[in-house]
Amino acid sequence: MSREPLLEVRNLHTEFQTEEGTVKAVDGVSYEIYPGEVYGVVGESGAGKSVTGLSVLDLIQSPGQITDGEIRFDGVDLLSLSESELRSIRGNDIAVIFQDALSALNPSFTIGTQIDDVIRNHTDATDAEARERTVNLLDRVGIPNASERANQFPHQLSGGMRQRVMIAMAISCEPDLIIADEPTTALDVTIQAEILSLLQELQRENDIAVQLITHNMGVVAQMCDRVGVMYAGTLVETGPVSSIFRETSHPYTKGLLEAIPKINDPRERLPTIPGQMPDLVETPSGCSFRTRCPYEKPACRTDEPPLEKAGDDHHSACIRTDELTLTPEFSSDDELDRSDDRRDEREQEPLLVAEGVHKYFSTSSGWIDELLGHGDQIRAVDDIDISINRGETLGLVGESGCGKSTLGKTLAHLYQPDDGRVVYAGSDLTAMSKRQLKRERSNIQVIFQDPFSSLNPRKTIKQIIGRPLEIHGLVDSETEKEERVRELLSEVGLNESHLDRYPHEFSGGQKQRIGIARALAVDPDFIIADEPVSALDVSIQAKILNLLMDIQQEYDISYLFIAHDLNVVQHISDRIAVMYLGEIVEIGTVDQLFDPPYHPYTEILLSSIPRPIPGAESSRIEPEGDFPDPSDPPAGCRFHSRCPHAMPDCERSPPASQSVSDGHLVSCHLFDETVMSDKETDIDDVLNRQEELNEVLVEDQS
Amino acid sequence: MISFVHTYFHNFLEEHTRYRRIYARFRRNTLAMFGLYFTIIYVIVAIVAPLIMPYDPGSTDGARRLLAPSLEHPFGTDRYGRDVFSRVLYGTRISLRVAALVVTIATVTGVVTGLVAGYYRSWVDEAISRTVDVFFAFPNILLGLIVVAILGPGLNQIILALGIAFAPIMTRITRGSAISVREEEYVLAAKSYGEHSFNIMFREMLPNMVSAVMVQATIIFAFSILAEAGLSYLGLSAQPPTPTWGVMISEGQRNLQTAPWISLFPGIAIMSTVLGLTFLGVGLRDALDPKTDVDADTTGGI
Amino acid sequence: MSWSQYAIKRTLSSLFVLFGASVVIFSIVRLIPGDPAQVLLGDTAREAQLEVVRRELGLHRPVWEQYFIWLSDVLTLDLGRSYMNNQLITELIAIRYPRSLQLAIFTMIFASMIGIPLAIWGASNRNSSRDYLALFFSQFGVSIPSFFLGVVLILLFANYIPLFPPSGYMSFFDHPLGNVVHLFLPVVTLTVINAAIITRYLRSEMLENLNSEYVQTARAYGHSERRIILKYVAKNAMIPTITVIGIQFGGIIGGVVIIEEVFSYPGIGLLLLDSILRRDYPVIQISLLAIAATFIFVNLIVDLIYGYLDPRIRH
Amino acid sequence: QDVGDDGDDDSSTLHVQLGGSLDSLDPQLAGLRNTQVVVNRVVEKLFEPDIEMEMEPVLAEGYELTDDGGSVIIQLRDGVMFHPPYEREMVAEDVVYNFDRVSDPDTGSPRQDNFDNLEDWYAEGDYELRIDFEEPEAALEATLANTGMHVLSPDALEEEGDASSHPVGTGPFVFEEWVTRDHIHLVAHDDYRVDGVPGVEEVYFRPIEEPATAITEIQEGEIEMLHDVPLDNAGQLEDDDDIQVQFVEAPDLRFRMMVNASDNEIDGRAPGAPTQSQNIRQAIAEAINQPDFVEIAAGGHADVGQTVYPEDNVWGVDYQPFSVEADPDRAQELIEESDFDAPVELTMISASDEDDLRTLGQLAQDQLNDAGFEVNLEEMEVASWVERLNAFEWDITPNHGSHSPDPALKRFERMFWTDEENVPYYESPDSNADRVFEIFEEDSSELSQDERYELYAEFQRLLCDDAVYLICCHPQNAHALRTYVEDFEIHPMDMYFPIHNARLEQ
Ligand SMILES: Nc1ncnc2c1ncn2[C@@H]1O[C@H](COP(=O)(O)OP(=O)(O)OP(=O)(O)O)[C@@H](O)[C@H]1O
Ligand SMILES: Nc1ncnc2c1ncn2[C@@H]1O[C@H](COP(=O)(O)OP(=O)(O)OP(=O)(O)O)[C@@H](O)[C@H]1O
Ligand SMILES: [Mg+2]
Ligand SMILES: [Mg+2]
Repeated sequence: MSREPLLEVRNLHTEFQTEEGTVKAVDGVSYEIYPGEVYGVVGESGAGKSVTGLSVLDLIQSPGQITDGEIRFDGVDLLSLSESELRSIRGNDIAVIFQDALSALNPSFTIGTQIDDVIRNHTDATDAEARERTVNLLDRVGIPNASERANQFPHQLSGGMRQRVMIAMAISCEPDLIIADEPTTALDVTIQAEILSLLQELQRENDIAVQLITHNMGVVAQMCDRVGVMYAGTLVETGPVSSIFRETSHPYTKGLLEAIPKINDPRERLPTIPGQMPDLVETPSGCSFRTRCPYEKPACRTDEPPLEKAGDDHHSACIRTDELTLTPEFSSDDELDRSDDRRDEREQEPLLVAEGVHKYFSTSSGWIDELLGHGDQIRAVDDIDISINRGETLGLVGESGCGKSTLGKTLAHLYQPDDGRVVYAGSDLTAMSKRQLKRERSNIQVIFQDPFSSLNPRKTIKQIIGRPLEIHGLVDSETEKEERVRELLSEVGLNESHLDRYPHEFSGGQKQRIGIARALAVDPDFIIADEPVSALDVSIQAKILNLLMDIQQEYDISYLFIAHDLNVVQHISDRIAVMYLGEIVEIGTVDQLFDPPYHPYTEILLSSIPRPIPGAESSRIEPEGDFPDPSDPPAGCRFHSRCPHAMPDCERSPPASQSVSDGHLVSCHLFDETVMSDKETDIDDVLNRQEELNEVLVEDQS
Repeated sequence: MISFVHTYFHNFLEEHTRYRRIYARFRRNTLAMFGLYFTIIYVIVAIVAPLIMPYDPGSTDGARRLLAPSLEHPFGTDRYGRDVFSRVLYGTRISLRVAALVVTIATVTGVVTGLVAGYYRSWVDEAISRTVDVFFAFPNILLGLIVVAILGPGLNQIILALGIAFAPIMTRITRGSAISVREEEYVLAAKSYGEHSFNIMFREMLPNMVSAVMVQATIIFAFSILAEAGLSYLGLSAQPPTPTWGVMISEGQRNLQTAPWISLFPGIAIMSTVLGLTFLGVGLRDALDPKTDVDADTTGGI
Repeated sequence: MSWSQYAIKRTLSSLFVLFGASVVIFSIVRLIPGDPAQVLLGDTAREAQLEVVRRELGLHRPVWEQYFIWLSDVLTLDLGRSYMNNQLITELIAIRYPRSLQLAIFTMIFASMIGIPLAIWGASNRNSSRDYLALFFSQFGVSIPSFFLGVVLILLFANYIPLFPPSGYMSFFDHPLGNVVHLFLPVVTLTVINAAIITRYLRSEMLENLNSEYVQTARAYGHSERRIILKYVAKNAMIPTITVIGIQFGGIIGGVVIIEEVFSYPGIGLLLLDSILRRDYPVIQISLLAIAATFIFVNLIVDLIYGYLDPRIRH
Repeated sequence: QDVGDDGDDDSSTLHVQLGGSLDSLDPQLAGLRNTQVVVNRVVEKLFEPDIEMEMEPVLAEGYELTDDGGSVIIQLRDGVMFHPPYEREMVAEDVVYNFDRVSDPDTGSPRQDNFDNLEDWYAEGDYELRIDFEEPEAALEATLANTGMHVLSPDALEEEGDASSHPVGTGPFVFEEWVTRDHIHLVAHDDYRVDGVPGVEEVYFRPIEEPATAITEIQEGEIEMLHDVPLDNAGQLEDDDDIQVQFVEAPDLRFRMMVNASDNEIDGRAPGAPTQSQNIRQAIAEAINQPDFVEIAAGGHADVGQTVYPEDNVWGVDYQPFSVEADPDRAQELIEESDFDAPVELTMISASDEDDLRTLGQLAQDQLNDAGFEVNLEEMEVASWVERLNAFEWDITPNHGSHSPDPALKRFERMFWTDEENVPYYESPDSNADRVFEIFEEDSSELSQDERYELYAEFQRLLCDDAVYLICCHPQNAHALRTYVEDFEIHPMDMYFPIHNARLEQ
């Protein structure tokens, strides 16, 4: 390394005094960032990534404190600076981008004012100059009508726009370093892709160094030059991105990488990391990862492993670095024949059939709104036909707000559809009496997204899992109930003795298991899993996915598996439905969907996923614009406003569902011969392009 | 006594980590502890008042009227020759009874209506909320005044009046809380396995709204003491010879210049009681506030 | 929703609430026992005389009929006359109402002038002795019964140190000084209590905002603590506080009954109390309606301001 | 403080406190005593008692009874002018107009009973008024001086409908303005027939109910006179060198308890109510501690006595069958003699917005509870109290105030009325009711003054024995004034507040 590091962090310790004791959130972290490079920090939730980032600017608030260490920026020791000297660096030399732009921006000032304030704070620009610069910045980060938008409040912008505003604010004073704390975690894949490429572009153009905090390995692979892997307050491995991915030398990093479901991986159990991260109050002696490490040795108990050289500019904190070869076991099977382990031939008998289901929400609040004609209808589910066969898993993907959960809830009959029928095992749920419906409820169960909110915090595990049993009369006595709850707990891999504990005594993954046990309690045939893993870290996500597959195998359950991550969906599903603005635009088996041809929207979704392969060439297809307002969907094909292939026809008439092969339906004019017949563009062009894309994707895996 | 209560409370809370954490937070708040102790003393005084009163609070005596505070009459006597100290002690009992019953009425009414509105939404909510809006257009004291005008003065009437007057705020708080709790997925989960609406409201949702309700109940407790005093000041509360603090202040006002003690001591009694309860309420809120109640051990793997 | 749409919506819902209030007022007033005719004529009146008076007052009609007659009268601003002294109610209200209004306005001005800085000052020095001072003042102020404070102030500043008159009222136009002097004690009493409420509310809003992420952003962009508190946090905390101030304002107008009684201040509160005691139905109704309307109106205004300053709540 | 006061102390403005606010300024219709206090100096009557309680002609000049005593011819004063803007001379027709108004049932005056014995009245010329009686009238002047016999300007009545917000009369003061609950403004009647009267240019009456406030105000000099001196606080005022307090024995004031002896079930009276027993009523009387009432309810400014009129009054009798201080033992004995067991439960109603009633009620409650009773005291607003009172839903209730100084005026107390609509509450079997009513109904006009005295002495003794009308004490009438208020002399009856005589030291 010939260059001087821009930021040099040495032996940083940051602690929080809490009622439980001292939380050592950052426990001796050292790293450096060179000018113009992107340094990634990854690790699971609670590892100390954010605290590290905030410590750099000494933004730790009481009860936290930086207790030890040195932070040098451009040769200056930041920790020795006075508050006002520090202030002149914050936002000027080092800027920060936070995860949730909505709460990070001040709700009662316009975005323009907020950026103006930063500019005027660090320069002696006049109001007018500052505003001019603000408008330029907003323009630069891709906000249309920048001068008008500058006068809007944060809540008036979409999520993607708000994150652009944050970025504009970050570059407003031409900083040398940007600390981006999970800048895209809250965003949809398509928006995430846009924001990441914007960030990359700006970073390259202005030669800004970026400390990119994320837990997404794909983002790391795509964005970073060098990476630090954090675990329990320490850096366990650091090095150039390619060697981290290809010459992994810490077992934790290996575990993280393997746990990610990847396109084209075989549908089998994912490798997982056992156990959970220790809490940072009482870190065990020795290696903090040893309890979860398959390579643990007696020596790991005593020695705290230092970061040691494991290659060129590659360090790892494992005493066995030298002995182990830890290259992740990605599948290298190019010609994977997925039909082998998919069950598309088995049991084609439909279990649940939805016909022409509609579910509209009114945005008006109360009769006055209605009187005034305020408020619109959100067509959350708009004329959907779908059928799920016995024993199969139907995946449902789509952007946030497209109506996935609403469809799920309507199928579970938690919502009464406004129109259409839901037929379950031959009987029409929509026509049932309350009493019949209650009986039917034991057949359809739901697993929810948020493990924190899906369990009643005031009830014990026994009550939570036992209640459905009582309601459906599946147990006769208290002891029988307890027995059954124990069985269910062990079924989902939880300790049976946890019966009388409350939900808050469990980790997120354990809670999700409890949720699954509750769904299983009434012995359902069909489970709607509404983003059951979206809120979880990859390592836990893998375990839950494994569990769901095990259960399916054992009980022959059908799933509707909702997620916004195509990787996850394809890993578990037999068929996939892609949803856009209340409609299903494409449905087919995984093969059909991933082998061209497919709908332009599916294509965009797929191409937007950052793949955990460093150096992979970006084949991203950019959609145009933002997700439209669901209360005012575009006329014609709803996707035309963002479709790269949009044709005049698309604005005029909604496409009909076309069967492109057996069971593969696409709603797109491109595949409608009556529309395409008189067009210049040949459908083959489209198909060819998509064929190429698919090849790239498959290649990446090797 | 206090240390006993303290220990008992402590042991009780010890059992459960969540409560322990709340209690720890509560205990660090000096003002909250002051409020707790004060409230305990207040309740004890209310209970044992008849035993420790030196005189009958209603006993008049023309020869002993308007005596200044002395050893014999620590708070002096009023113009009927009644012992102010005994009356203030007895008044504690009255105000406790009023406050406890008002809180009960307001809480039961408010929680049921608020829960129903927040759970069912649509026209039920609309009807309840608009009714509450209408009630809100009248300040508490006015509502109390009108109800008392209708029912006639008297302690029970005041209790009912204030119960009615404070119910709307409870409805609002509960409704707000119910609306947010209803969005929790466990409510949906209960629905999905066929739980009855009544159970969903009262067994799933209500326990999770306890802290909001409890904090509001403490506030109503304090405010109903104030409101009762205000209405007694206007002569609308308990019937003689029952002494209430508000009546005592208003009766003392005519002798304010020559015998200020008649009004002063009951005034101080109200103030310190309400102050104690307010501290307790604020302490409770801070301790129960879900925002500060972050579960530290919910992260990590399985 | 644009602001004007929001304004129309809020106005309509306020009108609806006002209508509801009028129904409530009318019906509860009928529930009050006591025969106005009897009160009018005293305890020595005879049945035949009472009947005459009842007829004169229209009390023999069905209640709903009385309501609609009343409503249409109110809508045409023909408020009728007091049962008791035959005075035009319009005049009565025109004299009494502005006095209570004056009391409320002065109180809210002073209460804001004290409460807002105190809260900001306290919150910006969290856990310092200043913060405790603000905290203590706010808890103290909400704990003290207004009439007791009033009585103590009379004792101190009208009796022991006779600086201010203990009661009464003087018109500002005839006696500007007298007006102010007479307002002093009631306004001080109400100010202490209302300033405490403002302090308490604003302080906790400030603290809540200080914990929010946008404050962290502001720090991360090098803004000074002073600017963060006085500009960013104060604005966010003030917006909901406006609502509280509005509610208090309405509350003073309605809650003045007690304070007006303490200081014999002849405002709308005393008028109401008086007419309740005398069963003067038309005056009770109109006073209550005036109070409710003020409350609803002030809240409407405050909501509109709120909606303007913080467009989020329009949704 | 006042509105419209020009503020310069030209020392001809008087500020007077009133103990309560008014409902109406129509002296012929108003129920409250304070109306009379104010309006008696604006609107005059034919006669009025002077401070010696001698009847003095006011608008009348003199009268002559016809020989058979069946009629009277009253000479009216000439040159009496109504107030502006209805200025003109008052004539006999005007008096007739007023009498017509009060006696007309459609007017709804509570003073109709003044006319019970008056058959007809008509003008004989401008200055002569003739009245025919049903029966010869024993107390002519007192009747004509009675409340409600005011002469209002007929022009004003025609124009305004009634006088409730603008009384126009002939008195020394002209009504100027009334702001309810705030002040009543009177100005001097420049054309008043007596020179040098009134002594001040303007009077402001301010209702101040709170005694402490009233005292502060007079001590501060914000007001010059207190009409209603809380007797309890009089000592404090007497201690102030700048203030004098005038007391006078009042012939018409009494603090009393009414005890419901009725067994009349029509009125919702439960059969077997304890107060139907004379023993119980007497036990109640024995339980009353008069000196405590004097001390507590009247601050010492009252006289003990158990009959309706105080001992020193022309109608007074020296009769005290019950112990003056409470005798709980005797009370217990009386209870034992009755069919009831101690503690005897009694329902007492009282008014929460009348200080005197509250004091009386609470004191009596405590005293009774000490003597074998258990009193449920229900305090309510006057409005409800009146209603309860008239529905007879009570055993005992405090009452106070004034009424006519002559017992022959049959306005003694509502409870003695015996017409169709008003069943008397007092007709308990073991009582002297029959004899009491006989005396009450008896025409005493034929009798000599001594015979009348004897008759009403008997009446009072019987009433006293029956213990249906318990006198707790006879409070004095008192006013307080700043020492620079001169020439004011207190009137025994407080509704004749001689404010027109007062003048301010220059
Ligand atoms: N204000 C605080 N008070 C107490 N503990 C804190 C505080 N902030 C962070 N911590 C603790 O510090 C540890 C590290 O937190 P940090 O936010 O840095 O994790 P992270 O790696 O950014 O996780 P995530 O991916 O969830 O953002 C956690 O155990 C957390 O509980
Ligand atoms: N209860 C409701 N009332 C009104 N609108 C609703 C309701 N539930 C959902 N919506 C609206 O319906 C649309 C679809 O919402 P839904 O929750 O089904 O989307 P989703 O695809 O599950 O999104 P996410 O990925 O964010 O969970 C959204 O615009 C949402 O705002
Ligand atoms: Mg973080
Ligand atoms: Mg969803």
